[in-house]
Formats: sequence, C-alpha cells, structure tokens
Amino acid sequence: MSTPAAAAAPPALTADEGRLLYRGMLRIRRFEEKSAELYTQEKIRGFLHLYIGEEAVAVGVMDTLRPDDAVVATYREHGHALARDVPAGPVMAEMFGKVEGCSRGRGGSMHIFDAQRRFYGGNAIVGGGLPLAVGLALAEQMQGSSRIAVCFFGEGAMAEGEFHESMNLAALWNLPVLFCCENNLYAMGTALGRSQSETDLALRAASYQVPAWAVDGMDVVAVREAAQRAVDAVRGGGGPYFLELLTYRFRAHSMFDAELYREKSEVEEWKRRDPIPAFASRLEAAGLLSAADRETVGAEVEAEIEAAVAFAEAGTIEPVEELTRFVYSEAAP
Amino acid sequence: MSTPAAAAAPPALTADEGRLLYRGMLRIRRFEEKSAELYTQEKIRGFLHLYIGEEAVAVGVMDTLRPDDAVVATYREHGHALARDVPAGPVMAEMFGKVEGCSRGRGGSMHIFDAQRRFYGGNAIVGGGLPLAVGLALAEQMQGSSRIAVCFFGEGAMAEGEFHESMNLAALWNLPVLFCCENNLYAMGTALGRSQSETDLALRAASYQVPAWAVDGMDVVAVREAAQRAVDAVRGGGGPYFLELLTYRFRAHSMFDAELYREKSEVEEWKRRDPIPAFASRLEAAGLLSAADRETVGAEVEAEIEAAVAFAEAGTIEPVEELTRFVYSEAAP
Amino acid sequence: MSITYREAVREAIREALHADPRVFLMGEDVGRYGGCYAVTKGLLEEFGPERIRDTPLSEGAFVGAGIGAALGGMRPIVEIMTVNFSMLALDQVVNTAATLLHMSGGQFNVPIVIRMVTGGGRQLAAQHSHSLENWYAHVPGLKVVAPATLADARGMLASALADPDPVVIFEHVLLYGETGELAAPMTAAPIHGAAVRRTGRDITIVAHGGMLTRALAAAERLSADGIDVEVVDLRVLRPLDTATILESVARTRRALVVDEGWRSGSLAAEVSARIMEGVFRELDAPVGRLCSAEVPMPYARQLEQAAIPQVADIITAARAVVEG
Amino acid sequence: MSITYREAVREAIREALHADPRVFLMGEDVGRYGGCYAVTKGLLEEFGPERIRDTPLSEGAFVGAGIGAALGGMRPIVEIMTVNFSMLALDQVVNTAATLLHMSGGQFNVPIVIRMVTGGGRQLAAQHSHSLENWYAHVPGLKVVAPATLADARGMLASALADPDPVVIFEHVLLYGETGELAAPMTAAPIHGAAVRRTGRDITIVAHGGMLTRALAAAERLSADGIDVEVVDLRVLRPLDTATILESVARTRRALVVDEGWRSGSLAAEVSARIMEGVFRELDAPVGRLCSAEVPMPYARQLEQAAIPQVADIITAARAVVEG
Ligand SMILES: Cc1ncc(C[n+]2csc(CCOP(=O)(O)OP(=O)(O)O)c2C)c(N)n1
Ligand SMILES: Cc1ncc(C[n+]2csc(CCOP(=O)(O)OP(=O)(O)O)c2C)c(N)n1
Ligand SMILES: [Mg+2]
Ligand SMILES: [Mg+2]
Repeated sequence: MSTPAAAAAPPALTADEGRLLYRGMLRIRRFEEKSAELYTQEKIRGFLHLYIGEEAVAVGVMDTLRPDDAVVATYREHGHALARDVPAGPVMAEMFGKVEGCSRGRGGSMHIFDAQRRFYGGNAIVGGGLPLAVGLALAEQMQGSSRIAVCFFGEGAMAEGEFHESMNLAALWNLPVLFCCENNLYAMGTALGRSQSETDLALRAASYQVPAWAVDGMDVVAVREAAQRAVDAVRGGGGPYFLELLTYRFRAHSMFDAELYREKSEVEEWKRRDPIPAFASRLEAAGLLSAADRETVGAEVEAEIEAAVAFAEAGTIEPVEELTRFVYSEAAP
Repeated sequence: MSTPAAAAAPPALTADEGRLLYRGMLRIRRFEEKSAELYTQEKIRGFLHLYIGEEAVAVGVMDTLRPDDAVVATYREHGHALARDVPAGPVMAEMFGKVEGCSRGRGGSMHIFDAQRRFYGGNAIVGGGLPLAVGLALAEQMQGSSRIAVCFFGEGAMAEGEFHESMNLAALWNLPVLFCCENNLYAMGTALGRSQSETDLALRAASYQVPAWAVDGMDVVAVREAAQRAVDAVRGGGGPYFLELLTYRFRAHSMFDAELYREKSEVEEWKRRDPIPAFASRLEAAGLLSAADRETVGAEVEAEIEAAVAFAEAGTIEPVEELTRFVYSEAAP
Repeated sequence: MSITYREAVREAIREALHADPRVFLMGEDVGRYGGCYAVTKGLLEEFGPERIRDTPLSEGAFVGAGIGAALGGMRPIVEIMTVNFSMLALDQVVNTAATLLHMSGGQFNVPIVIRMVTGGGRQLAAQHSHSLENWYAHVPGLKVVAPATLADARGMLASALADPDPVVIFEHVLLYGETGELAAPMTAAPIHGAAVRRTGRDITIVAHGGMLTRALAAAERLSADGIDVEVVDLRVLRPLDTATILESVARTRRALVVDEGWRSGSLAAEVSARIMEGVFRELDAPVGRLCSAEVPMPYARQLEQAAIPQVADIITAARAVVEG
Repeated sequence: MSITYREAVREAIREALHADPRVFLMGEDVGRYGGCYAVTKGLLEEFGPERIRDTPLSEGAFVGAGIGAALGGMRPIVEIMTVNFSMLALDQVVNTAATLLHMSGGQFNVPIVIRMVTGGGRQLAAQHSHSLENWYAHVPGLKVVAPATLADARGMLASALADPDPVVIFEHVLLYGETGELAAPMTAAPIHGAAVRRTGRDITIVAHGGMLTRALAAAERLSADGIDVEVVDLRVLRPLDTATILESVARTRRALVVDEGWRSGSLAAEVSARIMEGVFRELDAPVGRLCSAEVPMPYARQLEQAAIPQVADIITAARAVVEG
C-alpha cells in the first residue's frame, strides 16, 4: 500500500487542469447526491449503486485516456460515465427509464452505455467485464492500433475466476489493457480480509507477471500520475498493467443496505479524507483555484445537474409495442 | 524449479519401503501398458489417458496419506487409484464397462471411484475436482477431524478460474487440503508457456499465501519427502499446501493424439529420466533391492495385471433395464 | 401466526441449524450483511461464523465446496445470491452434483441444498432478472423445487435437507414480502407432488413460484365472469408431478400454463407437451402457454411489466383457451 | 467432390479466414494440437498463430475475450472444445453476448460465432456426453444452429459470420466422420429456416443434428413397411422455423420429435407444444417425443446405446404415433 500523498505538496498541475479535475469530481458527487434523492422519490428504480467517495479514481484515470480508448466499468458506473464525458442528461434519463437515456431506458443505472465514447458499460455481473476488456484489447492489438482498453472493477471481483483467467490471458498475450481495481475495502458487506487470502492486491496481481502498483485513490493527482504511467506503458506495447486504487465508498452498497458490517466511525474516518474538499484546498493553497472559481464551478455543476434532471423528466416513455426491439440487430434504416 | 535429486545419493528408505514404492510404480506402468493394448483391441472404449512416466507422483504422495484421508483426482487417474490401493481388478473391469467395475461400468476410465478408500474420482472437467477437495477439507475442519483432503490436477488446470477460487478459499479458511499440481509441461498440445504467464507454478501458488514447493516428480523419494512435509503441515492445522510435481507424460494425451506439438527428441530426453528404472537402480546400488527381488516384484505385478484382466473379462454386462438406476439414491434394501 | 415469506425461509433455516449439527449455511453476504434480501439476518449472531459462512465472490468454488462438504458428511445449505450468478457455478451443479451418484455407480450421493433467488419484476434489467428454472429442471440427478406459498417456504427446506440427493430451491424475489398466517409448529412439506390450490371446472391453470399468486388472482376475477378455474401449483419442477396435472386437465379439458421463463424451450413447453401426451383425446382446445416475452429484461417499468405475465394477461390467455 | 463433415467445417473456416482479415479462430488446442477432433488441423500452419490462437484452459475468459474482440471490430470464431465445458463460459454468453445489444438500447451488437461439439455416443460418460442445445435455444439474443448435413456444415459458418449478432453452432461429434459429395464452389447456407429432408404423407419426424441421419434411416425402413415418413431437419434451433414444421404436420397430421437431449424440459417439448398450438385441430394423434433417457450418460456401451435414441427406437416411436 502506498502512503497518502503529502497534502501539503503543491500539485504539478496548471490551474486549468486543476479546475477540470475538481469539476469532474464535483459533477459526479452532485449528480449522485441528486440521484439518491430521486431514488427516494421513485423516479429512479431498480438497483442504484453510488460512487460517492470514490470520485478521484474515475476522474484521475479517465483524464489520461484518449477518446478512442475503450472503457469497461461495473454497475457502480455513473462516475465513470460522467468522467468519460457521457453527457449527464442521457445518463439521468437512462435511470428514469426514458427513451432519451443513453441506453434508451433499457439498461438503467447498472447499464450505462455510450458507443460514441467507447463506453462499454455498465456490467452487473461481478468480474464479467474483465474478459470483455481483454477482448477489446485483443482487437486493438490485432488491428495494430495504438488504442488501449481500460477496465474498472472492485476488489471483491478479484475472488472471481474470471479475474484470474483474464489477468493470465492478458499477460500471456501481452495485451494493451489496464486493470483498475477500486479497492474500497468491501464487497457489499464482505471486508477485504474475508474475501482475499492475500490482501496486498497489487502483489497478487503481480503474480501474473503484470506490473502492479497501489495508489492512494483519494488523491486525484496521485491517481492521475499513476494512471498516466500505466497508460503510457500499456500504449507503448508493454502489455497489461494493474492499478490498485485504494478508496472508500461513503454510502451504502446500494439503496437496500443497512450497513451492518462496518462501524459508523470507520466511515467518518474515511470521510475526513474526502477527495473533493481535500483537492480543492490543495489547489487553493497552491493558488490554482480561487474561492470565486470554486463558486463558479459549483454553480455550473448545479446547473448541469438541474438540466440533466429536467432533460430526464421531459423524456419519453417508450411504448410497450417496442418491447422486443434490440433483441437482434435491426437492418440499417 | 528444483534440481533433480542426485541419482547417486542412497535413498533414506528401508528395503521394504523401497520395494513397495518400486512395486507401486511398476504396477501402474504395467497396468497402463496393458490398458493401451486392450484399447486397441476395443475392450476399453471412450477416452483413455495414460499416466505412464508420471508414476512417481501418485505413488510418492499416496504413500504419505492415511487410509481415511480423502483423495480427488482427474481423468488421468488409474495411477492414483492403484496407488490408493483400489484393487486392479475392479479398475480394469470398470474400463471394460462391467458391473464388477469400481463404478459399476457407469464411469469408465475417467471416472474411477471407491468410497471405501475415500477415492473421489475420476473428474473429467479440468479443474472441476478442486472445489470438491476444498469442500471435503471443509467438512473435516468443521468436524474437527485430523483427516485431510488431497487433490491432483495438471498444470493446465491452473489457468481455470476454479483453480483460483479454490486456492483462495482454502487459504482464507485455512482448510486442510493439499494441492498437487502435476506439471507435465503440456495440457493436451498446449505447452506451459502458452498457458501460464508465470511458469514458475509454485511461485504463482504462493501468491495466495499458501506454502508452495516445486519437486522433482520423476524421483519417487523426493516426492515422498516433500509430500510428507506437506501432509504433516496440513494435518497439523497449517492450512493448505501446494506442491508442483515436475514430471512428463511419455505417451500421447489420450488415444486420439498425433502429438504434433512436441518433438520426439524431447520425449526421448525425458524417457531417460524414467522414474521406475532410475529408482530401481538406486535401490540396487544401495543394496536395498536385489536382481531377484526385482524379478519377483515384476512377476507378482504381471500376475496381478493378468488376474485383473481375467476379472474384467469375466465380468457381467449390466442389463439395459437397469439404465436409470443411480440417478437418485435408492432406499437401502 | 402472521409471517412473511422471508421470515418463513429464515425460520426454516434456523430450525434446520438447530436440528442437525451437520447443517450449515454458506454464500455471499449471508452473514455480516444479513443476506442480500435480508433473509438470513440475525443468523450469524445466533449461530456464529462457523455455521453461517460469508464466502468470497467465487460462485464456482463455494458451490463446489458445498458439494465436497456434503460428500464429507456435512449438510450444507448453499445460497447463490440469485439465479443470475448461478451460471458461474453451473458446471459444478451439473457436472459434479448431478452426475456423481451415477458416475460412481451409486457410491457417492450428494446431500446438498442450493437456494437461490429467481425472477424479475423489480426493474433490475437484463442481467439480474432471469428465470432459469427450466435449465435446472432439465437435468437428471437434481431435484428442483419452487415454494410458492408460505407453508412451502417454511416446510420444504427440511425435506430438502433430509433428501440424500442435490436439491435446488428457487425463491421468487417478489414473494419475500408476502404475508400470511402459518400454524406453528410446522410440519415438513414434501418435495414431491404438485398441489391443486383452487378447484374449478372450466380450465386448469398450471403455474409455479412467482406466477402462482397471479394465477390465483386471475382465477378469482375469471370466476366473477363465470369461468371456473382450477389452479395447479407445480411446487416441484423436477420431477414433475404429471399425474396431478393430467388428472386436473382430464376434468377441465382445457389448460393454460403460466411460466415466467422465456417461452421458447420453457418449462411451460414441457408441461404442455405432457398434457398433450397424456390426455390428448380429452382436450377441448390446445393447451395455452403464457410466458415472458423473448427479450432480455428491459429496465423501464412499463417494458418490464409488459415482458412478464401479469394478472390481466393471464385472464386474457385463459379466456382465449376457454373460447378456443 | 467427396468430403467429410470434418473437412467441410475446416473448409468453411479456411474460406472465412481467407475472405475477411477480421476473422480469427481461438480456442483450446485449435492450433498446435490440430483440434481435439482434428477439425482445425493444418490451419495454424496456413494462417499463423495470430489468427489461429491456442488459448489456455480458461473458457470464461476466452469466450468473453471473443465477445470483446467482436465489439472491437474483429469477427472471432471461438471454439469451445465441447458443450460439456461450455457451462464455464455460459455467463459470458448469456449475460453479455446475448444481452448487450438490448441493455445498450441497440448500440452494441456482438458479431461473434461460437462453435462447439455436442452429443454422445462415443462412450465418454456423464461429463462428456451432454446435449444442451435447448439451454442455448432458450436464450433471446442468441441464434443457434445445428448443421446436420455436409452442405450446412460447409455453408452455415459464412452466414453466421455475416450475422451481426451472436451465433452458436453445434456440431455433433458423430457427424465428423460422415462422408458425402459437395459441389464446389460452395454457396452460403442460410441460418434461418428448417428444411424438409424427405417428403412423406403419413407422419412428420422432426429432428436435428446427430439425430437427422437416424431419422432418415428410420424413414427408409418405415417406408418399406408402407409408412411414408416426412423428415424435417430443424437446422436452426433459435429462432425455430415453426411455419415449416406446421405446414408439414398439417399435411401428415401426425408428428414425432426426436431429440438427443434429456426429455424433461427439452427442445422436443418446445416443438411439440408449438405443433399443438398451431395445428391442434389437424392432429390425428398426440405428437410423440423420443428423447434421451433421463440419466447422466453411462459409460458402458449397451447402456449408452439404450440411453440415446437409435434407429430402431425411432421406428418404434413413429409406429406408435401412426397407430395412436
Ligand atoms: C457474479 C456476481 N455475484 C454476486 C453479485 C452481487 N453483487 C453485486 S455487487 C457485489 C459486491 C462487489 O464488490 P466489489 O467488487 O468490491 O465492488 P464494489 O461494489 O465494492 O464497488 C455483489 C456481491 C453480482 N452482481 N455478480
Ligand atoms: C473444462 C475443460 N476444458 C477442456 C477439457 C478438455 N481437456 C481434457 S484434458 C485437457 C488438458 C489438461 O491438461 P492438464 O491440466 O495439464 O493435465 P494433463 O492432461 O496434462 O494431465 C483438456 C484441454 C476438459 N476436460 N475440461
Ligand atoms: Mg469493493
Ligand atoms: Mg499437463
């Protein structure tokens, strides 16, 4: 495990870069706070898994990718979608089950997709996205492209056979895939120590002959730096790479979780390391973000979320006559 | 990888022990040579996977077990069954598909079972026996017994998700299970280097926080010593243990294999390390086995195999009216 | 006493744990989390972590370990959180649990009980709404049950544990909140035989699991219109109790099979085929089938509702059979 | 030219590899070993290890990687050595390949072709003799085909690769050695529609895959006894071509469905149910089903033969329907 980045050190960023990262995280935070509210209003249904607390991971990693890279995420993927520049309106509309949703309302919270941004979901089978990412990387390799594939998954997924098979295959074939393990210490209610015999996950990953590092996932700059190093290595033909991003989910696993398995005090402890205010303070201290900037960003984000909700509200309910569409491909119109 | 045991060093064995080990290996060898012959005569059908060349592994490991330990093997398991003291007659009868077979002719070569000897097969799904062994070990642990579970599998199985999940679960729960990986360098036609990104298999296994050692699987004494150490540790409550037994299959994968994937010269090279004559020579050099002993053992073994074949030949064909038995348990008669 | 289906399942597990020291429960989040659907809440505190075992996310290994533990003398109840994840363990269930007795010529029976949640209706979309009962019901060596009532939820587990062979229990996700009366003390509910839940003269509706309550509701409404419906609850999906079904249909001469699975290759097809094979000459109309639409489950509420048979759909389909 | 089924499959793969640089083949031992059933022998030498990829024993990952590669612009042919091992990859097939198009609201189609060997009859016992076609045929989003003739073995692959959605191809293990004549150059065989392989007036036998030759053999022998049999080869198991089946049965008024799968929950049940639903009033007798015995496959030859429908069994079953 890495040590937390010294909070005092000024980040090696321009003001613009800093503002973008800050804004990226705040956008996710506000979007999800709003989503939780809308869930209690029953505008959003099904399962809803919030990423609150983990924003630095998606934002830091995504900032190092090219638009033509492929991204695979899990059911806890609003953050990844937003950080990948999937517009907030269609994401929200998706959770409302509207035709204007990014998956036409067929997917919901767990299945956000965006072909234009090569965002491949939105996979709700734990570990199920990993082979997909390996295959996307294989396609890139076979086509001689310089694109890479990146996949996100929780530490709980590392117990699945598909993790093992995917790591081995990627390493054997030297595929351009970056594995990002979001270690938030719990898989639903199962603590890391009850799920992995080796809790040093980077060490575990390294046993596949894959370079692997642990990173402070509450520090967006540390994440971005590590990801950049990893992405460069992968894009340079170095084969797969593994990052353990140490983070924490501030909210319940989903909206049906009484959180019996962890102490409130532990949650409070981690909330003190909230990546968003911490980063804002560092930027401010370094003179890269003023209080006014902060306010502006906040207002912009609020406006964006409001617009997203309005967009979702105004969306269309798909007629049930359309039910059996998209089971098989339709001929191009 | 371990270095081959110095062939010159006298084995730390009594003459009786030496003779038993020698006899155990020879029995398997002759049994399987006979089986191959019977296969060409179509007495034995289906798939037939020979263990020839690998005898030291099963014999060395099995010698360290108690009769009440549980053993799980693969489809290449005649050797394990015989080393576990399953009588040769019922094993041969099984391959003849006779009622007197150890699985009543329902299983065939790939499914040798013997409840009395706690021999749990005979599993033909690669990797499929591992969770079974983990569960058998769990039962022992929960019952507070001092019995352990041992499973055998090929190096090819280590690529399967079930290997990963089983190792992790066994380590997490500190279960009394010994994992014996028979690394014969090929999974059908797939060489180790094309199947594992980390070809040091003991190192891979150790990444689960499981003690793991590589052993010369062509040296029955080395196997027995390593197995004894491992079995003692497991039985002593030390949790799972992993042995990589480096060996080689002298014959084709099954009777349908043209062996396009390896050089004849490689096979010849390994045959020079044949565990059976090598061990006999060591015993002889140490004065633990005379030429006369050797002949006696050979004759005994021949007689046993002949008797087994006769037993199988004389066995009964099950009437087809019995077809649907053993789908569900029958009430005790 | 008044009890929910969820509590009935929990009580059944508790009773089993008290009754037999060989019984234990394992699965994902059955302990500290209290169960994904709160079914096992409190059991960890009552029975401790040896007998209420949280597993890692390793469906293949922990189901396989359950099989091994059963062979080793235990009586495991293995919970697969939902049927949607059971594909990851299917090899163990089919190639090991279901075949071992046969492959070993009768030597090794596998007394394991596997519980899992099934079904849709909660807007969980395509990967979390499967109804794959027929896959399991297809496999010799397994017994498959679908408790649709409180009494069966409460009583079938004991019978499943007493059975020497592998039993798979499907609990429909929408049933957990159902409330009703159960007389204590409980008796075990058999894991063979279908049950006539309502008698009627004009048509037999065959249903199971989550569809039973809807079939009964449809029957009520149809009776108001003068169509007298008999409802057969399959209860046990393997082996099917053909006799009870045929006896009913031979009387009503018409049948509708309601099944939340996809239509093609469904359990409903099996029931329909058996009816034809058994009482073809007694049928006044072809047996009807009402199944889920052949589509991965969509998230949007109106689409999901349209995909899964609703009470109104059952009424329409039953009418069509009666008028057919 | 005279050709075996094995060669027909190989030629189809060769042609596809020549025709489209996006096509590649991956699976266990497809390269250096030459294929478990020698189907892919020589392809590694001809196309190199980039396009003929030996995979580790990781069914879940390499099937999933095939799905990913398909999404990424390739046209993978993924070989699962046999259907018996396909359970280890089933999650990827059902929860990803079959659902992705729908879940993504039409954005991501998955042009993957998955080939696997199916069936029994070679004394490979309980874990190596499955016929699980109906599991796959149950799943919306998949297309499932079972080439039973040389022409289909040779011609269906090109259509499968041209299809934008996942296609599963079942090749019956006993067919590989079948020899016959094929006219070159080949045309693609469509992956929709059943085929009437023999016309007759008295009864329709519906079969697919390994059962087709047996059904035709039975038909010949029955015709000698004056029973004129029509034989329909399903060819495509999903979507089923109900129209062709119904058209045939409406003429013959009797039908027998032969299916190597276990009877309960079989594809035969689906066909039977559809026939009743479609032409109930035209039926002179209940539709018959002849399936494999409901038993894990035993090794012993006489037991295995008794478990799987043989020509003599088909004759008996067809007679029973005709006389019924
Ligand atoms: C194969 C499978 N098993 C179980 C589940 C139910 N489930 C959903 S999320 C989850 C926990 C996953 O934990 P982790 O991988 O650490 O990711 P996190 O939720 O912490 O982000 C579980 C058990 C599932 N979706 N898929
Ligand atoms: C899950 C699964 N995939 C594929 C096969 C086909 N198969 C049988 S043995 C074998 C090779 C296994 O190699 P290894 O594990 O090294 O054992 P060995 O045969 O060398 O003893 C394969 C691919 C199988 N039986 N099970
Ligand atoms: Mg987690
Ligand atoms: Mg090997």
